[in-house]
Amino acid sequence: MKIYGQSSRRTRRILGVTLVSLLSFAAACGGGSSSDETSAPTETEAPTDSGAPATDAPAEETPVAGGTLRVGLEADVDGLNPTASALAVAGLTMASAVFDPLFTFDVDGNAVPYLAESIEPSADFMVWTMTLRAGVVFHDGTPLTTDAVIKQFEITRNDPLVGLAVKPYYPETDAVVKIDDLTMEFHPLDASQYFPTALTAQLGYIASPTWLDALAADPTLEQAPVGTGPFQFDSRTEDSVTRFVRNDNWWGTDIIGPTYLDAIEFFPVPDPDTRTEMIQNGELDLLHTTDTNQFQTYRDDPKLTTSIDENGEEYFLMINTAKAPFDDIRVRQALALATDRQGYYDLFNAGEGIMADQMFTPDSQYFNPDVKQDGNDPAAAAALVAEYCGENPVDADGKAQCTDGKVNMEYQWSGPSVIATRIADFYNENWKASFNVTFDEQNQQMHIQEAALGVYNVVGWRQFGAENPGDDRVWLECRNIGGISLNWPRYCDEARDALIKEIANPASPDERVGLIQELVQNLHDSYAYIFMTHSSWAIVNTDKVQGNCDRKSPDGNALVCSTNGRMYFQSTWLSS
Amino acid sequence: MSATSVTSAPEDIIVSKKLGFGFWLCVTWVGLMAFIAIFASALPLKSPTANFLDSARGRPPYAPSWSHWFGTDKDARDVFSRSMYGARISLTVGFAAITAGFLIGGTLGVISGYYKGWIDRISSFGFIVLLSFPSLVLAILLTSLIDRNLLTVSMVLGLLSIAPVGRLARAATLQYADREFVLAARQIGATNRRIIIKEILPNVAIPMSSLALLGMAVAVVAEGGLAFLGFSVQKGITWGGLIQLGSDASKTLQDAPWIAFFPILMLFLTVLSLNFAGDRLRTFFDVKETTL
Amino acid sequence: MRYYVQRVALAILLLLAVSMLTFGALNILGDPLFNILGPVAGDVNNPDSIKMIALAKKEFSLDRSLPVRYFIWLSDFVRGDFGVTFSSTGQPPVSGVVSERLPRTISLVFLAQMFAVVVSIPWAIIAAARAGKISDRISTINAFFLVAMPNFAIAVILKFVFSLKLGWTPITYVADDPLRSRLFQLLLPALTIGLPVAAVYQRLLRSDLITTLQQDFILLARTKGLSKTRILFVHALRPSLFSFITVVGLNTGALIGGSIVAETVFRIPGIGSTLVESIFRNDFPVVLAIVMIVASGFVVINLLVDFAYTLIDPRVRR
Amino acid sequence: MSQTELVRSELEPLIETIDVKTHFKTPRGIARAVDGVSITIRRGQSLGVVGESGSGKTVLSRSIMGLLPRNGVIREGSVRYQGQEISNRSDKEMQSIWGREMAMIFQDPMTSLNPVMKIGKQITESLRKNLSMSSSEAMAVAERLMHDVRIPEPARRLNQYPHELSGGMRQRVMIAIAMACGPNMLFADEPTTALDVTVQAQILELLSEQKRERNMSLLLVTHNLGVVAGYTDEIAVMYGGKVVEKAPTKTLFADTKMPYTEALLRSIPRLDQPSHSRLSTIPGRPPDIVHPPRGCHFAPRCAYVRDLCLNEEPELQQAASPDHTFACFYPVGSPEYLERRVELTRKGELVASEGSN
Repeated sequence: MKIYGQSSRRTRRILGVTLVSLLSFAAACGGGSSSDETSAPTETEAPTDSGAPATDAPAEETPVAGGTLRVGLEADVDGLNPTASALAVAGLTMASAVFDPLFTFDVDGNAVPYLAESIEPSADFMVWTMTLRAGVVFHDGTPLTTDAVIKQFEITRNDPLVGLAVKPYYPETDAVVKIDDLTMEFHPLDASQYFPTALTAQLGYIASPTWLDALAADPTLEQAPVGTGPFQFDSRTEDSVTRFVRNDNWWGTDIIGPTYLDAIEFFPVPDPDTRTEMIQNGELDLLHTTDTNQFQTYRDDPKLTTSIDENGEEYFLMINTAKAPFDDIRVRQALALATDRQGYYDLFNAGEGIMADQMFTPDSQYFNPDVKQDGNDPAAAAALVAEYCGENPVDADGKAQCTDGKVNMEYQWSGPSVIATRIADFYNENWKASFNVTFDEQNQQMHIQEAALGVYNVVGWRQFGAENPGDDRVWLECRNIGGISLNWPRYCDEARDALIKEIANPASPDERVGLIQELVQNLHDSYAYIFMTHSSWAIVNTDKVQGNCDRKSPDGNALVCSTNGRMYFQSTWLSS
Repeated sequence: MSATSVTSAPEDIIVSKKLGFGFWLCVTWVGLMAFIAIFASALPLKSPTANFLDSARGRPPYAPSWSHWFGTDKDARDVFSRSMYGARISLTVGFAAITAGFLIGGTLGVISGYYKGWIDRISSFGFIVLLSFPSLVLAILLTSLIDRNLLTVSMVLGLLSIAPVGRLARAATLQYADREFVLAARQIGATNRRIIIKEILPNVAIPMSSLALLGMAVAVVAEGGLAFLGFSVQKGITWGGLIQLGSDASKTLQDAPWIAFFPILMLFLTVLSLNFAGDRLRTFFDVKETTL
Repeated sequence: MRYYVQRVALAILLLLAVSMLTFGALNILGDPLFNILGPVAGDVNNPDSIKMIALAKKEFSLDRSLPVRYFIWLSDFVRGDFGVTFSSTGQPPVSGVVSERLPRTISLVFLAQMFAVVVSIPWAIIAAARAGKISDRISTINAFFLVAMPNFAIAVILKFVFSLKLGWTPITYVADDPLRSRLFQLLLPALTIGLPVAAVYQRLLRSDLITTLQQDFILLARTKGLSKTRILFVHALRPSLFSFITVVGLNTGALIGGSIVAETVFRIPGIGSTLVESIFRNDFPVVLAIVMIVASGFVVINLLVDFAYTLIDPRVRR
Repeated sequence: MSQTELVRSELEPLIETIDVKTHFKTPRGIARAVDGVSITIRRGQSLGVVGESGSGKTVLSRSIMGLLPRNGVIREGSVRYQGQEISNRSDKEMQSIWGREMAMIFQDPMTSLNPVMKIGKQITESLRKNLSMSSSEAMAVAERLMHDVRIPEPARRLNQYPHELSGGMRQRVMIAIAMACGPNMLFADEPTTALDVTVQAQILELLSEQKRERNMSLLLVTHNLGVVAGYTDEIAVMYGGKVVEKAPTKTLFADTKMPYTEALLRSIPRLDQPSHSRLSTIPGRPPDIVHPPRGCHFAPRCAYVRDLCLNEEPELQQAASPDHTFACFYPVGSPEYLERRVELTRKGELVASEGSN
């Protein structure tokens, strides 16, 4: 069945996400169409990277094959092309059914081989030798070979957008070198012990080379992905329904285990309320959401099982440090102080989740207890602004930055979105004492474009929350500042870059924790981010959905059942 | 047959040639709204934008209470004062729009009705072109392309009212253009400008003015519609916007209906009053039913 | 005959003007490039980006002058090719989007129009027959209230009462449900936009009927000893329908406008909601196509109304 | 039927009204359109009701037929048809009388025919309703009727719409409609006013001829004494909602009693005058029926007025000749009348008023 939400917006907006997903974790940035960006984790019980088990399937129950799983997603994607499409959480979820990643996370958060059989670093971690699994074929019969992987890598690297997250980390030539049909070498520019995590998401989802060639001729084929996954493409109507059916000669069947579902149908339903109503009406079996307003509803419904994956992204205000007036740290600080973080939490988190002081939740090993996000102090803010405006500063074009003692600024968000507008109003209320706030509601594409091109003052953003904190580097390093920046705030700090290099390659694990906590401090001191809340993903399913946490890697490691809202289906089955 | 003209429609027996109590009631309501719209900030109203959060007790109850007569919305803002302030944009836009419509459309209509010929043909065609867009579609189209502030939104709605107003003015003018007194004026060599101002306008003005209120009602509704779809004045509090905020999520509408319903009530009463008063005026000056 | 030709010619002229206006406005005021390229469009110092921009401009013929583009678009449009949506892949084709969603809007508007007409005519007749009696006054007041109730307000109220409180109607539109349940899902939306219009029709028809009922020929009909019903339906109704029909035609516009609201509130993926989305996505080809289709529909309907005149009023037959 | 019966039915009144009052509620107050009128019409007899506009003649005819709207109207007095009281009957009950017993012809054939209905249907529908004919029968009858009222090529006309016919034609069609069910009583309300002079005569001819053939009674309402002169047995002159003089046609012309009637007689239009010239030659305006003057309603305009006229209202009184009644204190030929006439002639006023016609 096709279900429609109002204004099902394409996720092309999610440039950030594209790149993010390349680096193995998903983040929806820039104010989505639903209230998703306002959420935060709620469960305060012990953290599990794997999220709570989705079902407590009674032991005696044995998996049965068959059935169609109906999944509600927060959005649709432009296409399912790992080399070019913007795969946000929704996209990655669909992709995880048709594609297999080279590596994937086990329950301890380590990247373990999946489509790859093994990987070996050189002593200095500068060369990684990867061996592919033998005898794997794509849905179109093409065999999986080194060439396929290299072809995809090169196409991806040359993509104007997706490539942005790849280019800076590899040499122009010989980034990936073929040894034989199943063996190849990666030559990253930086040493990293954690290199394989880069191959757990979009960059790791290997598509059929035959299909990639065809794509070049006919971009519409993006809609019909061809991978090696446990499910293969059946049909797709954009913004309405995408249907995959079981791939009966999946390579993993003997090694990992059978795939039970006959088919999966993905329904993009941007409106969280509608998604809720649908699963309650039995129109869906499974959904994901970050709308904390819904959490209680789910808990109250006996027919539903909810697992909260609270290792989500952080929601924060992001400041463009390259552009007056926020090139002055006092102004950034003032903005932070003027912001009523408590009020925000009270209003927009429906009593769920926790406020964020930094990119880690208190129960994370990397949490830095000394770092507190300043805020809720209008007086201090006023003082700083007075000081700044006292110098009546002007920007490059000689435009005055203050008007009658207040700093002129623009708050940008992507609309139309009721919740985003409410948030904008709220901030305006916070800031208007010290700032003349202009509202700049942009449609999603424009919003991302302006962020990427650095033509903004302040935006609401969702990011971070990497499985492996080292992978957040793409947002932070100087090298990612350019025409289009992934270092959105355009904040360059050599010391920070050095720190990141070390984190990627620490002498000992404990030292690593210390370094990361140092990074957290550095982030705070830059005042490029005002942390608001930790968002968290709820994965909700009806009681007939079973076994989605019984995934195993070829080597038998137990795997996570969800990653920041991204779901997997290989081991899922439906009880009758 | 004068005798039978006495056996007039039962209608006339009901509608006596008085404006009546209802009319004045409606006028009072509109007046009150206008007053609030103008002096809102001077009145002892809570701030419509403030979030009434209490670090100790959190947010105030959603439901109407002594401190918040119409309850509070999702963002702990006072629905009552917001509904009051909502009158501002809604009425201003409504008024500005219809005024603009009357100035431009009225002038065009009178001129084309008086001079006829090519001026008439062109402007009439212009009117039809404007009328061949469903008005809301045109309004959305235009507002989406501009930077939406009080002025621009009013102008867009004003533009929409040009065609209907213009047509009326033209029709009304045509009735008088060839009347004896006009011809007489021409005979004694009065300039066209003089004739239009001295002879035509006074006659056209009366029936037109009686339609102003109806027109304003239409404009207010249109603004509401735009705001409801998110195409009205940015950063502004308007009834349409409040209604949308209260009804956007089914959950809100179900749990806190007043957030949407109080603004609806205000809007409804205002439009009703404008319509009723306008209708009375129309019958009073007995102007024909129109598709304004 | 000449009359028909003239009217059709005028209609075509109108649509040309409308299309020029829309096309011009959209192309002058908006920049489609970044819908196609995303940030790259703004990355004007990077040679690669510049190359891509040039390419995209060529592909979507954005490098041509406005008039040229207009004629390209027009010639495609009349051939039923509404261009492609501005996206990196240029997919899906607009005609696809439209042909998928237009039927829903049409059925919605049609339902609403049917409802309005079917309700208003008997309502008006009864009211006119009892003109001045209490029942008539009450119904007049009701009509007045309905007219004063903006359709988005009605939508909210209906949704609150029937979907949320009573739970009679679903709040989601399920596109491949069986027709019956789909019609059922269109019920509230149709009411939303149909109710106020019905009231407008009733008020108009009622007053026209009352005027007609004072005509001599009605008196004559009475002297023939015809029954009241026959007089109302056979003698009074038809001559009273002229302005009614015009207004029905004109209000199709209102209904289309209303369908935008209704589709948004009740989450129906018709062209109304698509128009709003596309506007926010700056997806001009879609916007343009929808506006043109809507305007054409509107113009054609009013054309038909003019012709319908000639059918019911022998005096204006040409 | 036997000779005696025939005679009896000839004598027994077909229509009899006793002190009929019809008052309208208006924003200005109560309008006494008809204020106590008693008339009788026998079978086959024709009565002309004459008066200026606003004299209440039209309302009278409609009151008798019971066509006036229910609400906002006060009706008093009794109307008898063939001895039965019909004034208190509901529209529904009247439906059985309308069409087959009574019919009416209206002033303006332009507005009195349904513009969007074919002639044929307009004639046949009453036939089918009242005489329950099949449509084909009805059509045949309709064609004959059209022929009777002298409409050329009736068959074709039946399929035409009113706007395709001339004024005279339409009036004939209306007569045909009225005749359709062979009513006993025909009300003709200014049947010729809207037509031009040449046609007027034809229509009146047609009417009286139909009356004779069908032994109908006719009530002919007009403002023009000239019209009724040739076609009615009896004439009732109405003024301000009252009958002020009533007499057999010849008597009325020969021995006019009421100065008002006299004035009317003077103002009979000549063929050379436009048919619709109203009674402009009687100075002053018709009385205000909402606030009528005290005394004789005509007094303010009467050349022979005296104090008495201004204070008391004259009752209808019997004139010398039988069934001739009039309401005047100083009727034509009375000494006061003559005395005043002499004065006026001396002043030359009368000449002026006479000279005008």
